[in-house]
Amino acid sequence: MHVPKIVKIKRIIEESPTVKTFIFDWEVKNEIPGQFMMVWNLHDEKPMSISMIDPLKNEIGISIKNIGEFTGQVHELTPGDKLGLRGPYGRGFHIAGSKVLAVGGGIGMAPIVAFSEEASRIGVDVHVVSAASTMNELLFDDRIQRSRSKLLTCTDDGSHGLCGFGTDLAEKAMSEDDYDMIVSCGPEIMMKKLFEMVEKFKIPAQFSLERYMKCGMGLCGQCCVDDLGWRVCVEGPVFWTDELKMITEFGKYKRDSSGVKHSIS
Amino acid sequence: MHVPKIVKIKRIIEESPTVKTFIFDWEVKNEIPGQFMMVWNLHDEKPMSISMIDPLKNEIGISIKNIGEFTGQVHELTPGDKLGLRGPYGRGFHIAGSKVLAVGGGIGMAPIVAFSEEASRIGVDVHVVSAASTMNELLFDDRIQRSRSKLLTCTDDGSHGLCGFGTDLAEKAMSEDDYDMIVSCGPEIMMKKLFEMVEKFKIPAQFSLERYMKCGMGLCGQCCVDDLGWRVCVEGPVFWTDELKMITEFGKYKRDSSGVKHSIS
Amino acid sequence: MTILEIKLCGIKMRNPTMLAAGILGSTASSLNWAARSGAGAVVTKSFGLSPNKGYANPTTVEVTGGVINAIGLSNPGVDNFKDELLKLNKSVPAIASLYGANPEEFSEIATRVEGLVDALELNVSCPHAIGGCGSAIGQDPLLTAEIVGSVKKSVKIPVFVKLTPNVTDIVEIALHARDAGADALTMINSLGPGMRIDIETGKPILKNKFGGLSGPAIKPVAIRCVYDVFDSVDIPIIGVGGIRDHEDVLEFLYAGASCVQIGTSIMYEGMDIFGKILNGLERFMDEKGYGSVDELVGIAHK
Amino acid sequence: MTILEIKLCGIKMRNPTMLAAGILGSTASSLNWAARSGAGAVVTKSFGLSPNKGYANPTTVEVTGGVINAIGLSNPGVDNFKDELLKLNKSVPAIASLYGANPEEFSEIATRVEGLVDALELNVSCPHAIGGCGSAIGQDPLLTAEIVGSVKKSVKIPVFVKLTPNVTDIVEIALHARDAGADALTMINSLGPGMRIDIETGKPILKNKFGGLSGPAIKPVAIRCVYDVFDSVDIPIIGVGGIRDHEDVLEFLYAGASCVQIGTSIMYEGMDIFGKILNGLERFMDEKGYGSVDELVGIAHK
Ligand SMILES: Cc1cc2nc3c(=O)[nH]c(=O)nc-3n(C[C@H](O)[C@H](O)[C@H](O)COP(=O)(O)OP(=O)(O)OC[C@H]3O[C@@H](n4cnc5c(N)ncnc54)[C@H](O)[C@@H]3O)c2cc1C
Ligand SMILES: Cc1cc2nc3c(=O)[nH]c(=O)nc-3n(C[C@H](O)[C@H](O)[C@H](O)COP(=O)(O)OP(=O)(O)OC[C@H]3O[C@@H](n4cnc5c(N)ncnc54)[C@H](O)[C@@H]3O)c2cc1C
Ligand SMILES: Cc1cc2nc3c(=O)[nH]c(=O)nc-3n(C[C@H](O)[C@H](O)[C@H](O)COP(=O)(O)O)c2cc1C
Ligand SMILES: Cc1cc2nc3c(=O)[nH]c(=O)nc-3n(C[C@H](O)[C@H](O)[C@H](O)COP(=O)(O)O)c2cc1C
Ligand code: FES
Ligand code: FES
Repeated sequence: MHVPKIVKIKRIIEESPTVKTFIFDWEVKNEIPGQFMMVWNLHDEKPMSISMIDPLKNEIGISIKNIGEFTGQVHELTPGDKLGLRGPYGRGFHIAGSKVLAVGGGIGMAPIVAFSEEASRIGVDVHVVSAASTMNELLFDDRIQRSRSKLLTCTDDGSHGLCGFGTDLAEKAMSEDDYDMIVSCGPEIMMKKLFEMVEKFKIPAQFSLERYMKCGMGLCGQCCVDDLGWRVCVEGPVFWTDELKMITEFGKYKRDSSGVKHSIS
Repeated sequence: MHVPKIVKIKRIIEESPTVKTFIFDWEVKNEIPGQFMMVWNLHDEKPMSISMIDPLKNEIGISIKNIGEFTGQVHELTPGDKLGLRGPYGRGFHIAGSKVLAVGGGIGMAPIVAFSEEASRIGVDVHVVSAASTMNELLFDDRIQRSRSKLLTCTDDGSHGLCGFGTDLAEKAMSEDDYDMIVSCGPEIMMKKLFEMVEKFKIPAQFSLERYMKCGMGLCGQCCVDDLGWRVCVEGPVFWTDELKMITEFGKYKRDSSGVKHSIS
Repeated sequence: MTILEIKLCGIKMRNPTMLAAGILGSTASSLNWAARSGAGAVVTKSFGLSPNKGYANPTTVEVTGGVINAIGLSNPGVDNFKDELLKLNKSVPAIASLYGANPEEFSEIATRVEGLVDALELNVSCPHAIGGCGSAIGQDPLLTAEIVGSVKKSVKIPVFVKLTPNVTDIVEIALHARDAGADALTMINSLGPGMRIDIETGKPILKNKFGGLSGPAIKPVAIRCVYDVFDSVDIPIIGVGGIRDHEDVLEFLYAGASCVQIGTSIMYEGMDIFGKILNGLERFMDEKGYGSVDELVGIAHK
Repeated sequence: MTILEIKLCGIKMRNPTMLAAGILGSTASSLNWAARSGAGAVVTKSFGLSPNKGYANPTTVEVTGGVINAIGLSNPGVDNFKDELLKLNKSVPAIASLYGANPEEFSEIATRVEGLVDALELNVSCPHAIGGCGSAIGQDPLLTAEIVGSVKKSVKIPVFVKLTPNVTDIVEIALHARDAGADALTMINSLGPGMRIDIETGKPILKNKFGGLSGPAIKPVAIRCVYDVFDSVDIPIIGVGGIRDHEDVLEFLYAGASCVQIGTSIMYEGMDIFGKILNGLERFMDEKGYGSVDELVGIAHK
């Protein structure tokens, strides 16, 4: 049933000045990195990627960047406070290949860290490119290192790791190493650049898209993308490059809650 | 779903001047002798016991005595005509014991023949008392004999078998033989007498009751019996003597379609 | 006294559940059975002045999330039904559901049974009644008021009025019933009406062609009706429509119902449904620290 | 020409199914996707004069047998929507669903899009529209007639009117729409409205508190509405409400619908639902020896 289940916040981890991870007790069935939850704070409901899946302790986590009204409200909550969760929704990352490059930018690291943990657990050699604007916005370093994935970091201001964008670091990695597959989540301009790169390197890749979501369950059409009309909430949010080639609006524009288009820049 | 399934009449067997058996293709799952179907002839819908269950050929049959408008209409149908069936409904006969006496009176033989076939098949030694008003109203002789049950017949007018009532013949059988259990279906006055008899002989017994039915699915309350309020369509139509002792109206009265009581005589 | 006990229009009930009208309520025996099974009160099948066979079969057919029925208010008439009322074991309050064609008929029946029951429920909302007896009344605010007024003048016991959701504005009808003196409102009677057509033959399955929709499928509408009326009418509401478990009961209480009735789900769960729901409700209240059902009523409006 | 082909108000459709308004109909891309998936025609999301964000989330929640939704008619406004209409691949007829607050608004929008679509569907029946745009109109026979009349005067393409079941008498509304010039009637918009309350917090889940009920749960009511209106109104009926398989489609045709729309069940079955239904329908007609869909229409009345 597509109905929010009320859960209590179990722990909150301050990941950075703007990002918090909220952990819940949750009976893990087949939650997959790249899938998302619809999160209801009793006022509004928004999509959030699953950033942590612990099938042993039966916990999941979501990591939220404070950028507006809703995310601001959620950031004010404390352990014991209630949220409504429904999901998991959408199609997550397909884990394939034995050496994988995972590229996350900003809060896009949320599904990427979950992916790197899950993939490492089953023996995949994961290299993670973690990109942020500045050092103390770099997310999940410790979890990535603990998962035995290789961590490559970069910051826009050079305060940590390579000075530059995630795409620069990813390009470096791709020229130095042979990857079977790439997965990525982050700002769409970053992913657009990465998309062109993987085309050049001829590496299969999956990208996680964000579009405005209302129902999350494939009904309202708010998240449909041109030209095929696919629903990001059901057919996505993760797409292979083959599919992305038919999503002509990728990297160009997205629609807001009334359906008006806004260009991506 | 409690929805009539339209089936075509496959064969019709004329059992007697007033009784016909209608056979249908039907995926037999766990239909049990003593259970009934709601039979819709596209005008009215009435309860009818399952009189034949063939799990190999996937067929079931119902046997209908022509006594009024509905039964008259169904008697006019020919093979290929459609009826709507829903069911099976109710609790059938529990097969128990190694030597069982099955007592049927008139059209009450319908579930009894199904019982004797089923019980014989699993190795129970079944003796059947088949009672009718007159010889050519005796039902299902051939099937009972084929099932290797022992057939005892009687008619009110003595035209075949013992001259007398089913209860007389049953009493004779009970005094001559040791039965582990009795099952019965027929006119309620017959069953009432048999009920008193088995009390005397201290033999466990099950009786199949008829009450006016509308929904057949336990909702409308039309078939509820005093004093416990049980629904004949769900808790019945088959009851053990223990249960019958609490059905105080048994043998006394029944209600019609408006709920008005009529005494049984 | 347990935490489930409530008082409805002065009537003490051991818990906030009732058997809904017309489900297994045609005999004292089945009403007593519901009481033995845990119901906090029982409502009879609706009865009228004279015996009524109702419609021919099929009178019920299942649909997604419930059933549609056109029983047609079959009942043995008030005089025969009085015999049943006399046999009620009185372990819980009994409510007589009445129907009629006009104010006089309603009052006549009400007077005849007043001494035998704890309250009356006026069924002005059956969506498949014969001869203008049912929702034809409940869809007309003035006629509803007239009938309620007439019955209120005739009897002293509390009078509940059962409303149909099949109107453009249920609040308007509720206000008229209240103004005419209704002591409580029961909401909702079956919805629609609806129809189911057989695919093979093209025939509407019910003999009456259409019938009222009941069961879990109608719960969202019932909840909304209760919620809306709670906001504008100050008499108790008895919630009914699609209840299958204790969470459904909570939803009705939160919306503003003081207590609830259970009907169609007995088809799925049997009479045990009352026991199961009461256990669930008591456990929930205990866990959350609620001391009485009243504390739950109307929470969704806060 | 296949046996599934029909003609509706002069518009040729390759089969009698349409995508219902508001389900995945906000972009040309998704409308084209429905067409590629088999839909015989597509209806857009309802749009109005100016961009509308609709209600905040939660805008949808599942219930037994369907969902309740209060999307609130979010749309980018007619001017932006014209860009979408221009991108329709035109492989199947396209129907623009419009809403407005008064006759002038309806006519204005209708005129602006007339050249881009094959027909209009007037949404006077949304149960959760802002500012009197939705069922507030469709519950008023005179206002409905006024709007239909006004649009009919403004455009030459066929005008369908989509009715709400949330009225005391849908036949009355249907007759008024017909008399005002409606070319066809679409029935039904979502029902109720309904509400779902969260058990843990006591809060209505939808931001707008209540929303329209859709999905299999409402099918019996939709079938009855189509059946009733077919008896009294002589223009084509487009049936909608709860269709999930080809048997449901047959039920609507038998009741009197000339064709059908499919909405909520896409949530259960995905876009493949059109292909599955068309296969089922064609197989059924073939087995029974039907030569055209028209032969199925209204069978339940015989
Ligand atoms: C599949 C998916 C996964 C996401 N995962 C995460 C995550 O793990 N962590 C995280 O912090 N954020 C995530 N987001 C983005 C998050 O949903 C928005 O940032 C958030 O809704 C902003 O809400 P706000 O009120 O704080 O800001 P607002 O000021 O309301 O919005 C800021 C921007 O967020 C986007 N947004 C707002 N509402 C929605 C909505 N209902 N659906 C989609 N986008 C919206 C719009 O682009 C908007 O311009 C995800 C989005 C999607 C679609
Ligand atoms: C559980 C059960 C199993 C039955 N099995 C058989 C069977 O195998 N074969 C058979 O021929 N008959 C069976 N009957 C009886 C059968 O249902 C009725 O005889 C039949 O409905 C009479 O219909 P009619 O229109 O022909 O006669 P009517 O003239 O309408 O009725 C004659 C009598 O049949 C009974 N009856 C009528 N309608 C119903 C009803 N809806 N429910 C119950 N009783 C009714 C009443 O006692 C009535 O007085 C069974 C009844 C029940 C309750
Ligand atoms: C078979 C059946 C018979 C009913 N008979 C009556 C009746 O006689 N009087 C009445 O007021 N309501 C009657 N109802 C309506 C119920 O009391 C109740 O209002 C409705 O079914 C919704 O509740 P539910 O979903 O729990 O069944 C009947 C409903 C059913 C299913
Ligand atoms: C999410 C959602 C949005 C809808 N939006 C509209 C709309 O914009 N205009 C309209 O006329 N109907 C709208 N409807 C109603 C549907 O078109 C349809 O009439 C109703 O849902 C019943 O059909 P169904 O059960 O197949 O969904 C919407 C329904 C849903 C579920
Ligand atoms: S958010 Fe509604 S279809 Fe994707
Ligand atoms: S026939 Fe309706 S309850 Fe038994």
